[in-house]
Amino acid sequence: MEVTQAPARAKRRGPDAPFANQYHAWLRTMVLIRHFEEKAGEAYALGQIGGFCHLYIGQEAVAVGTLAALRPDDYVISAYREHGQALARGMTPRSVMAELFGKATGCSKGKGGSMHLFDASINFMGGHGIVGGQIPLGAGFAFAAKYRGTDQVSLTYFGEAAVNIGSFHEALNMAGLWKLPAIFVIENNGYGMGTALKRASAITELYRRAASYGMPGVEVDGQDVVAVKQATDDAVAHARAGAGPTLLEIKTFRYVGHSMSDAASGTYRSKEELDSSRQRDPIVLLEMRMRELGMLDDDSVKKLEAEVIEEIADAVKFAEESPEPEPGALWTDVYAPATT
Amino acid sequence: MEVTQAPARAKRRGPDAPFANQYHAWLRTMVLIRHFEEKAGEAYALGQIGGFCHLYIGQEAVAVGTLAALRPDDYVISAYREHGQALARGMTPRSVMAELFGKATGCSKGKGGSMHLFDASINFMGGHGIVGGQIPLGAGFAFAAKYRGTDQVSLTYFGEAAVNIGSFHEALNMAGLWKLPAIFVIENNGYGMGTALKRASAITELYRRAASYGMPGVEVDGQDVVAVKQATDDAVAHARAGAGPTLLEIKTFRYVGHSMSDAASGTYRSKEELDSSRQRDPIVLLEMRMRELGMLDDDSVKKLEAEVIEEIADAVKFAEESPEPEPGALWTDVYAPATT
Amino acid sequence: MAVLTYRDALNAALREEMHRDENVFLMGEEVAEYNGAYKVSRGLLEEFGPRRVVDTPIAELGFAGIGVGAAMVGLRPVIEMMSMNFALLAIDQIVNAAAKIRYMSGGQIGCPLVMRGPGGAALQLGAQHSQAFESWYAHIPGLKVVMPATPADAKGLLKAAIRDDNPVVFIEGEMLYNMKGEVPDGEYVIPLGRADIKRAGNDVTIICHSKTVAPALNAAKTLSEEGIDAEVIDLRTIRPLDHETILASIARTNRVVVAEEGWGFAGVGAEVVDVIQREAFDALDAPIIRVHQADVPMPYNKHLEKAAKADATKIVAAVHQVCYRN
Amino acid sequence: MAVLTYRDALNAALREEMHRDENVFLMGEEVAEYNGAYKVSRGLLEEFGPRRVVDTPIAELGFAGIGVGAAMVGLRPVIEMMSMNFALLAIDQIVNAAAKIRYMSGGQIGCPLVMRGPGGAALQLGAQHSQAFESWYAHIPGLKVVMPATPADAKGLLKAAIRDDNPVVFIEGEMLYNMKGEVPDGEYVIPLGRADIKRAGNDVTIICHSKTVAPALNAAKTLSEEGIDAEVIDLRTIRPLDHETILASIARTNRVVVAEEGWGFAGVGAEVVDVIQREAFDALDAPIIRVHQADVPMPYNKHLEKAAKADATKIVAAVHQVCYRN
Ligand SMILES: Cc1ncc(C[n+]2csc(CCOP(=O)(O)OP(=O)(O)O)c2C)c(N)n1
Ligand SMILES: Cc1ncc(C[n+]2csc(CCOP(=O)(O)OP(=O)(O)O)c2C)c(N)n1
Ligand SMILES: [Mg+2]
Ligand SMILES: [Mg+2]
Repeated sequence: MEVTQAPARAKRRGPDAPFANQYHAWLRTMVLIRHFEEKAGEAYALGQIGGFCHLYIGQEAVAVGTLAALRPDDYVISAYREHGQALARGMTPRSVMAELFGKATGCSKGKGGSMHLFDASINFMGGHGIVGGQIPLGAGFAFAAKYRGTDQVSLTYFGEAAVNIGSFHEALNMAGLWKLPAIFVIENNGYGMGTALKRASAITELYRRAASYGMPGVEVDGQDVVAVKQATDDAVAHARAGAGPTLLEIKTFRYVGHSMSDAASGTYRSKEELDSSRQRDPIVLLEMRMRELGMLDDDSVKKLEAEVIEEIADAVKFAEESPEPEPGALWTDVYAPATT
Repeated sequence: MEVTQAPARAKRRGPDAPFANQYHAWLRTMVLIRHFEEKAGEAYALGQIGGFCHLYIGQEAVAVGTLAALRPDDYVISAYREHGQALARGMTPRSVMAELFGKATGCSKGKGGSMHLFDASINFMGGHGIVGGQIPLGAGFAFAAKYRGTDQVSLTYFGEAAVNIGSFHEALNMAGLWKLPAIFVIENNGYGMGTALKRASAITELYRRAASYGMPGVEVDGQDVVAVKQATDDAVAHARAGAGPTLLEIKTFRYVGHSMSDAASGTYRSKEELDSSRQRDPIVLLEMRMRELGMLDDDSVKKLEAEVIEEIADAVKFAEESPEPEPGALWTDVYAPATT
Repeated sequence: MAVLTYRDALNAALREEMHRDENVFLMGEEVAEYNGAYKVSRGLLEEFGPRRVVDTPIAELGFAGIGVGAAMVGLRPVIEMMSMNFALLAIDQIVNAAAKIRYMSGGQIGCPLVMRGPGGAALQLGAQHSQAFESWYAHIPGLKVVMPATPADAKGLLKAAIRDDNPVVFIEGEMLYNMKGEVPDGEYVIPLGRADIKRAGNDVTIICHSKTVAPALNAAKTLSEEGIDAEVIDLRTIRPLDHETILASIARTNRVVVAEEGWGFAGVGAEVVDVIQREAFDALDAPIIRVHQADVPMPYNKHLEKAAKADATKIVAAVHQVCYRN
Repeated sequence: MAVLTYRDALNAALREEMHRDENVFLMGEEVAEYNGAYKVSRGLLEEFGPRRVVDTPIAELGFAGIGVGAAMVGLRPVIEMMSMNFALLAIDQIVNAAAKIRYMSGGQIGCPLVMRGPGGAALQLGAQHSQAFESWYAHIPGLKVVMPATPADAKGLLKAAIRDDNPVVFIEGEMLYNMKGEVPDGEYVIPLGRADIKRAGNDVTIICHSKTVAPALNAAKTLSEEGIDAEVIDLRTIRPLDHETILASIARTNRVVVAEEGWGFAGVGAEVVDVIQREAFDALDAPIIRVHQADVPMPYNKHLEKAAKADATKIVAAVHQVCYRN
């Protein structure tokens, strides 16, 4: 029960060779997420979306790179900032946007909202609003996979501010102890609401915490989708081989405020810091890579943008035109339909 | 906010030089605890003590060595296996035994019992029954000391099984982050009830977990009271200097069952293992040391034993003869006497 | 019918359901190698192996969450809490995940989980180990709350709880584990949500559950010697609450005492009172009197503890009050 | 008298008490540099510095426990929970430590702590962020539970809570923070444990607290147009509950509606009903009707959410029922 692998810094740029054939798809998904989130922000401002709404802009490569490494039968779970992951996992912009609009056609029938997107058909297990609460749940999916003797893995997302809560500690210890096929992804965007990491955590190299749980800990450049994919591939292979969980610390940026009521900069981070974070935009980085490889030119970029804009517009229209839940929906789904 | 000191294994035997003048007092307290606990076990068998009762036999050097390093105005808090620490901190056998008997003269007026011994006059802050629950409280005393600008420290005891619970993680992170004057003592007796450490923790070198919290972690031989005192001295000096907390993993043995309803060996540990653990009895080790130094002979041992036996007999008599709480005591101490 | 202890009845229910359904597993502190802190899981490790009988670290929040996660993907975990007092640490997972996943997901994902263990007080365990939280769990839509008072109910209700597709909080009692009673042989499943008339009577209805059932029956015996014929209703399931059985009884007796182990303020008894006054206002000939723990943390001293607890004497006194005797 | 928002009234109470007593400090997530998630602590960091206004990691159990520890040694922490929904993670420290330390220690050690923050629902925050747990806390002896409904009460009660030598759970409301109202100038402290008659009336008593006070007053206005003169009692403190004010009112009105934000089962209203039926059985001319959240997790959709919540329309309908109108 010793540390199976020393914690590693993997800040190298990911290699093109094995992945280049997927770049188009990844780029498209990243652009889709970016546009989806921008539209969601607009719809929120118009009052079409209510409650809390946490956008994923800036972090696109994390969702896309990690989920590219999974199989359809693997499990995925996240926190409340999960639009991007839902889309990258394969949920349609229609079903996600309709959920944000609270419509009956939404993925959670309008009962979940932005923080509670679910799609059981593709093992997207939510959308959770209690910081850290999804971490034991994700370990539970891994437990179930191991119990059943399948080689499924479970991937759990959480923010860097969640590493200081008890759930993280308890779940990772059991995952390490039992060698569960789990991948724990810290999306380290530097801030938990208005609190910078160094004001919340006694150590700031979070991947090092893996050592307490006998699992590898890896630091990953979260703006480089290839590096993300590669690190996740390793973690998935490790888990499928029965070697247990991995902690990935994926470093990224949130370009926007914590939620719609929070300004992108001003209070707790400067405009300069925010601007400098934009220097390594994940979409731009992938585009540059693809142009270098001769896979992309201005025309294809324009075409992709146009397609995506069209798709998002369709999703908004769908959401607008979809019906509200029936009043009776208030009372359904509290308990299972037929119980003992 | 980096690890301030690499985790260390300190399994060397503690030196005599600075401490020898205290050996007599330490030996006496260890013998006192041993006899107290044996009598408590007997009284429990007679039905004079009820509820849960967790004895400290085998672990005496931990309480005595650590508490020898503290000042009277420092804070101490523990779990439910705290008779030994209460006595080593200076509570009288009378007040502790009377509490176990549930008498009005007990340290907690008979309302606390074995798991909830308190003596505010010497900053002995209990006796807590929820595993890990006392760890944030101990951090809270340290917070208060720092808030007030005193140089008090706070020492918190917990078992090795408590390191897997969220309270441990949350409290140690904040203590490390804020450099609180706290000393966290893992009393690693190898078992949490019937569960061996390696069946509960993904790593078994628990002092290494300190690295996650930016504090020194030190492994200590808990059967050698001198080593314990020395390691605690270092931690106290570190804390008083404003350098923050320390995690001490003090390795010891529990000679008895988890509680009175649990056999010392048989189910989860063998008789051989138990017997072999007795080879390094903390009292015998200190006696040997003192004999080597010419500080102890058979006569003085006998005299000490006789005194202690007398003192414990007096405590039992006191407890037996003490009055039950008045019936009205049921209703007092729920709220502060005079509130707004 | 075999005579079993409550403990062995639970053990039999676990064993039978684990045989019946490969998805059922037991997880908790000391459930496997130690055979359970209170030996409810005795022999199960030997029979089913460590895959299905899983010892955990002390990490209630974490392993409750692992159980909820496993249930979300179709397993049927039975999560043992060594004491329901420790389940406070896990309550976020029960309330915010288990109870809400189905609703939040628009019905896509269920949580067929049982969280079980002893609740309330035993003897002299002090303030932190002697609390009855059933009213808390019953407050939460999405949960069911079940509390058997006899070996037969323990078996039949635990089997039903494990088969139920919803999260069920199943609260036992350390002081009940040694209770003996007849348990029907073979497959025996009691539907959740139905109270049981443990003693029929006409003069007064005593509503109770779990550890107050035995004292209520004792009280009824004492009362019958005085010529008061008490009906004793054991709620068995707290949520959903069986209004029908309660109201039918009151329509006959017109007088009610509600006894429970826990504290009074917003306790289960308060809910029962509300149901009755609302649904059977005109049937009541006297105010309903409640018996419950003294409104103090549980003291260690045995005399104080006894004074704090609901018991037969207090139930008799309450019946006298509602019958305007003395 | 100045007109303040509820938010600023709380802010003033914190500021004044921090000036008054060096032992008072504020701790929680985002309370300092961010000025509070809901800006209740605006300006306090600037005024008192980071020693007394302390930002924490996301670690509710841990920092609640640190607060309890600090209180045990004589500080007077005000622990902000960004939402009372997150306080479930901390509830073990509140119930097992804060509420019991005094009793378990035989009166040696107190815990003068305030845990405060918004409870219940705001708008469309979904199931995990829209829960009212006051009945849970009020169930626990050793705690006090305070829930102001107006700016003046917010100020006066928070000051009293901070000065109280017991652990106080002080529940605010996100939907109340912007409410404006007159707040007496200067030192203004409202004793805990006293309900307030927010509107005098003779025909029916509406008992409410926190977010149901404003709808109850609206309902009373509607009812007065129909010739029903409602008395509106704001409990303000849930534990200890002010029986006297409640019973005095009912002695006059003989009819009662109890409204609360949270779920019905074993809610605060159930306790109020029990007190009334026990102490004022003969005064009641009709069963008491309760208004509370629909017995479901809170849905996100705004129409469903509205349907789930207690509001003035539902209170009016309940009054009609107890007055046998319609
Ligand atoms: C237990 C809990 N405490 C507090 C909150 C309020 N809250 C919501 S998000 C958040 C910050 C989380 O930051 P991080 O984990 O870094 O994720 P990010 O928002 O950056 O994606 C806080 C404090 C919560 N939802 N749950
Ligand atoms: C939160 C919680 N879970 C479970 C228990 C039951 N319990 C009491 S002691 C104990 C074992 C603790 O072992 P350890 O921390 O190693 O301390 P030791 O008993 O060895 O001194 C357990 C599981 C408890 N009291 N609190
Ligand atoms: Mg973050
Ligand atoms: Mg141990």
